[in-house]
Amino acid sequence: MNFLARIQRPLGVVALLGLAYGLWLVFNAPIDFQQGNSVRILYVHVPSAKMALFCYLLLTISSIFYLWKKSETADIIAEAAVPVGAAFTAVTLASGSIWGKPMWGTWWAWDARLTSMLVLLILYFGLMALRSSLDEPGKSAKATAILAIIGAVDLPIIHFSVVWWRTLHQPPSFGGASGTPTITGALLPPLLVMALAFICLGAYMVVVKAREVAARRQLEVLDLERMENND
Amino acid sequence: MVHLAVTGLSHRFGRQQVLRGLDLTMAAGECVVLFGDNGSGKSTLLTLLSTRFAMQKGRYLLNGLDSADSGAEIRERLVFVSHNSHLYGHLTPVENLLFFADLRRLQCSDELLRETVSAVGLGKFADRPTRWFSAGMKKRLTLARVLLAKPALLLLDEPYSALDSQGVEWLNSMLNDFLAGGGMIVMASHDPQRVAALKHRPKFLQKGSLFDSKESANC
Amino acid sequence: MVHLAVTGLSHRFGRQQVLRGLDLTMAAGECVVLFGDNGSGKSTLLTLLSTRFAMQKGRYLLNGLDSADSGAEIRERLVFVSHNSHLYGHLTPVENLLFFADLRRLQCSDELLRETVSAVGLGKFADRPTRWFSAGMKKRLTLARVLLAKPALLLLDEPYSALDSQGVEWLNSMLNDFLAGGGMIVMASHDPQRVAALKHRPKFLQKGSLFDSKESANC
Amino acid sequence: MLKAAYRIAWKDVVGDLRRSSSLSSMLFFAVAVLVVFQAAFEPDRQSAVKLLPGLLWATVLFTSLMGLGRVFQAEEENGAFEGLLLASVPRGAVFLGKWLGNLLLTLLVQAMILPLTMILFNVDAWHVIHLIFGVLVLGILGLTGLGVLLAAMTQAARSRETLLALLLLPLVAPLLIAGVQATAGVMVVDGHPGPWIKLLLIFDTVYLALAPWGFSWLVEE
Amino acid sequence: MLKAAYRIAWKDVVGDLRRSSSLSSMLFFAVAVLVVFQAAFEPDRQSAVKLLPGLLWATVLFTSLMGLGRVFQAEEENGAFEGLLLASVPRGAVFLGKWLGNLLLTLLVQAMILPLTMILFNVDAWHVIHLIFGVLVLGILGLTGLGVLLAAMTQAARSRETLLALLLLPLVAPLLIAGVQATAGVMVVDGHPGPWIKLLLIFDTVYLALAPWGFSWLVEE
Ligand code: HEM
Ligand SMILES: Nc1ncnc2c1ncn2[C@@H]1O[C@H](COP(=O)(O)OP(=O)(O)OP(=O)(O)O)[C@@H](O)[C@H]1O
Ligand SMILES: Nc1ncnc2c1ncn2[C@@H]1O[C@H](COP(=O)(O)OP(=O)(O)OP(=O)(O)O)[C@@H](O)[C@H]1O
Ligand SMILES: [Mg+2]
Ligand SMILES: [Mg+2]
Repeated sequence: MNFLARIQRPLGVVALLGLAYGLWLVFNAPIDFQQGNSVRILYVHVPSAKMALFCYLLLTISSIFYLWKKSETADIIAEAAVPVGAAFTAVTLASGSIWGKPMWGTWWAWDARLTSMLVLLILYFGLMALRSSLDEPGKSAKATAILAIIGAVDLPIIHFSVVWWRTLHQPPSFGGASGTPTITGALLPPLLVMALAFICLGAYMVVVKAREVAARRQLEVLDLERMENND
Repeated sequence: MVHLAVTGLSHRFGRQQVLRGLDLTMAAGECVVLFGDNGSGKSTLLTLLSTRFAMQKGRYLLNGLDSADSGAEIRERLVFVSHNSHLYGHLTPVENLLFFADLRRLQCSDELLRETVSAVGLGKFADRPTRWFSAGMKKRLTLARVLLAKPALLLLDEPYSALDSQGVEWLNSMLNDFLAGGGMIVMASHDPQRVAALKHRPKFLQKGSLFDSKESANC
Repeated sequence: MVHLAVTGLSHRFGRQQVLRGLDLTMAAGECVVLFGDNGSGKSTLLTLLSTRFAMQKGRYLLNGLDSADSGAEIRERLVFVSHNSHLYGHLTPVENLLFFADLRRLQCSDELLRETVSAVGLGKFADRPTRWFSAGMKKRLTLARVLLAKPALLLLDEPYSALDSQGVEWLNSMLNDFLAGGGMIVMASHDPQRVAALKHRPKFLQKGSLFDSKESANC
Repeated sequence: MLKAAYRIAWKDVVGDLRRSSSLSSMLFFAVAVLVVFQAAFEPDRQSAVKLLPGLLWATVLFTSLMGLGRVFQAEEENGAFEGLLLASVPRGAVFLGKWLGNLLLTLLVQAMILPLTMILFNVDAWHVIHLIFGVLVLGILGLTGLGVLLAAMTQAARSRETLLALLLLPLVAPLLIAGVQATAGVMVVDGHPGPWIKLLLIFDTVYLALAPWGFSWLVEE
Repeated sequence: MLKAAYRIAWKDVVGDLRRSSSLSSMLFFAVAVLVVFQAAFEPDRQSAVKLLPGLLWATVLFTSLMGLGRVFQAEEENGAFEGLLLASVPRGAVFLGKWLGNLLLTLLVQAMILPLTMILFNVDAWHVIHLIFGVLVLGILGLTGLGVLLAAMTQAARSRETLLALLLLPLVAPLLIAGVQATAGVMVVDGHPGPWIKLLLIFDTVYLALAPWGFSWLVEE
């Protein structure tokens, strides 16, 4: 926790600077022929999609760690990763929808990637609901950890959906099997900067949330001790 | 003046006749303790006095109110502490008491509720869901209702079970105060020692009727 | 030879520390009775001894079996009569006992089951669903399991509650036989008078530890 | 009497909503149901319009039954149902409270499902959405009324369980059919929902008149 | 160990058949859904064939959800769940027993629903009915496995039924899709159900491998 306290501020600063620089790059990047201005959504959409998946990965790993080592820190990180992941998932869905309107002519289509991403959002909310509605101490952490691990089957589905099924959605741009880079060289630098900024932003959010969770738990202990001393 | 009068009360569950023409009269400030074997019908009798079931046979008057047509008024004047705690596991003690008070249309401030919770020794746990309370803690909370409602008649089904020795002392002093204030108590118990601290009239329930002593019951 | 040994047992629910480094050793044929205030952790201790929860801290050996790796073997050697009756309301007493026996892989003939049901005074009710049983009848049926399973360790949480005086006598003689046969008992109770009929070692649970007498507990 | 009914409903609904993320979990429950329907039927635009009434009513039925399964769940734990009946309010008030709670929850879920269905299935019926919702409300009134009574039956009685299904089905089927037809009638320009809505109203009146009476009779043992 | 599992399943199934509580409510619900859809679509023969797989799977899913809400109902009454965990069998056996009981009930309901649907919707697929049922069984295996685990998880939760649905529906969505597609593939002459059945098998294996493990973790407090 001490470590988290120390890195919180630097992370925030770097995220802010990165976002500012990234956005500056984005608005100075060349406009795509076919896509026009809407291509700029890419720079939000892709990094937030990656972060949504990454947060779930973090959640899965810390859940396994919690069940295995009974480490409370792992549980705190797991609890913190959920709302952050949900936020990024929501941003991905929203930016994708906004982008979809000019590109595909519809806000929403039921293709494999979109559906599996929606499922991810439901999962995130399910995890939050489960944790808050089990009031037996200890049980909620364990139950959410188990559920998170089972829910991880959705990750490969999201990631490989564009390969496994014929979808509306773009196939992977980096090192795709087809080998045709859909992202041109000029688009790459702002994307990389934005990606780095989003990573810092995500880390910052998780750290803030984790410290809040830890503080809340600490407070409960103090509360109990105070009441015990009052006897 | 007679305040509670039961005459010719019979009750059966399916084919099993549990109470057979039972009579009981009580005056204000009196305490009747029901003794009897397991399954003899003590809880059934208390439940009938609470008007939870409609009576199958017989007549029951409380303070002049007839259960046949004023069930709701009778219920308003009594508190029944049964084997079941009637607590909602997901609510805290304060919320449970508030719900109880609302159902009885009592006006209770939050402070009063908290004081009551503290009075039964649960101050520390006032804001935790009751599902995980220990048996005695639940019992204490159930008894706290009596403090709120100030009823005319108190029906207690084995109130001492699960209470620790301080709890028993507290309960007995509370009940003595209650009796002194003119309240009536009908209690079922298996524990003559603990009841001894109360001025009471023992009654023995056997074969569906009440007897004044164990001897007369056995013959 | 020491048959039961608990060392350094701690347990907390969420942030509430209930047991703090508690020790207990027992030999065959011994009976330990736990006294303590409501909410002091008696039931929690019994539940831990039943291996229903995994232990958070400490070590627990029964007949040389370590709870850390032989939970199922330990469970096979004990019967836990808790606050809850564990009965299925839609099954009859005989069916309930049969289910219990099957879970423990005991071979019980229908006759044996019926005899056991009669032995606890429920012969008349052997084929009625238990949901509508009285509190004492449920308790008797719960205790009937002990007769079937013949365990090495008996964990009893307030076994006397709801039993009538004959029931208490029956239970005490059954427990005395059990101890004479080399069984061990850990019991939680609020009732020193009733336990008096048993040769036992009292223990007082306070602030998460066990004390030999009430005095030492208070200081 | 109303105070007590309100209290019971409050405990079931507000008590539920205030704590935790109940509201958002209901919303996402609704979304999940739609994902399932999408996966099952894969409707295109045209068939979606035809499917809509059926989907809506199937979810009404499902959510209200699901709610009904737990109407008395909170009361089961420590014999709290007995506690309710010991209240000095008439038994009708207890019924009213339980019914209101269930009604509110079902309506809430339905209010989320309806627009979501229209968005996700691309059905353009926004100009009649209030009518559709109105029809749903009409159906839900009767359905939950009857449902709470039957839930109480299964809770209080010994083996009336079978009775539940046997009774509820023939009673509810006509209501559901009327609801589906009325919804379909409302959605198209030249529909004639009138008679079906009348039928819905008749069912509502009958069920809501009978249910409290049946409830009091039932628990009076 | 198997004996104990069998006993637990036996108690649930026989006890249930005797009281016929969840069986009848599941059946009731399924039939009501069929009535709703029949009223909504009044499908002609052709569209009925197209609808059938989705309809079957939607009813499978929702009826089993209704059943799952009650898996541990019998155990709630007197803390009997604790009693199960005190048995000297491994916790996996407890899970197995509960799962088997639920599986049997769901299969029973489904075995009644399938011919009923085909009659109601006038679908002539009697010659492949065994194949359709086989596909349903495959899906139900994984569905109930995961479902029983989630039911155990949400047992003590507030608004349990919504939560259960909220958690289960997204997780089984892929299974549902595979099931619908496989059923459709089985029903037509030149269908290719192969890959979808493989997918079903994969999900069955994953869920049935994870569920007992998760259950043991969960109750090992
Ligand atoms: C609501 C709609 C949408 C959702 C839920 C969505 C979801 C996602 C997800 C989850 C990823 C990351 C995949 C991974 O890393 O495995 C992604 C990447 C991407 N999306 Fe979308 N998307 C949506 C709409 C769109 C639209 C309309 C476009 C453009 C026409 C688009 C273009 C891209 C591109 C170019 C990538 C990067 C490809 C890659 O690296 O794999 N998306 N999207
Ligand atoms: N709701 C019911 N339906 C059917 N039978 C019942 C019901 N309630 C009680 N009984 C039966 O009535 C008899 C008396 O039960 P009751 O609970 O009144 O006994 P009790 O005197 O309170 O016993 P205990 O001392 O064990 O609490 C029992 O045989 C019981 O099985
Ligand atoms: N499963 C649980 N989850 C959370 N807290 C619990 C749980 N079980 C018990 N507790 C808490 O632990 C404390 C000890 O409870 P326990 O039931 O062991 O007390 P006890 O000594 O048996 O009391 P009693 O004499 O009233 O039966 C109580 O404060 C209770 O609220
Ligand atoms: Mg009794
Ligand atoms: Mg206890």
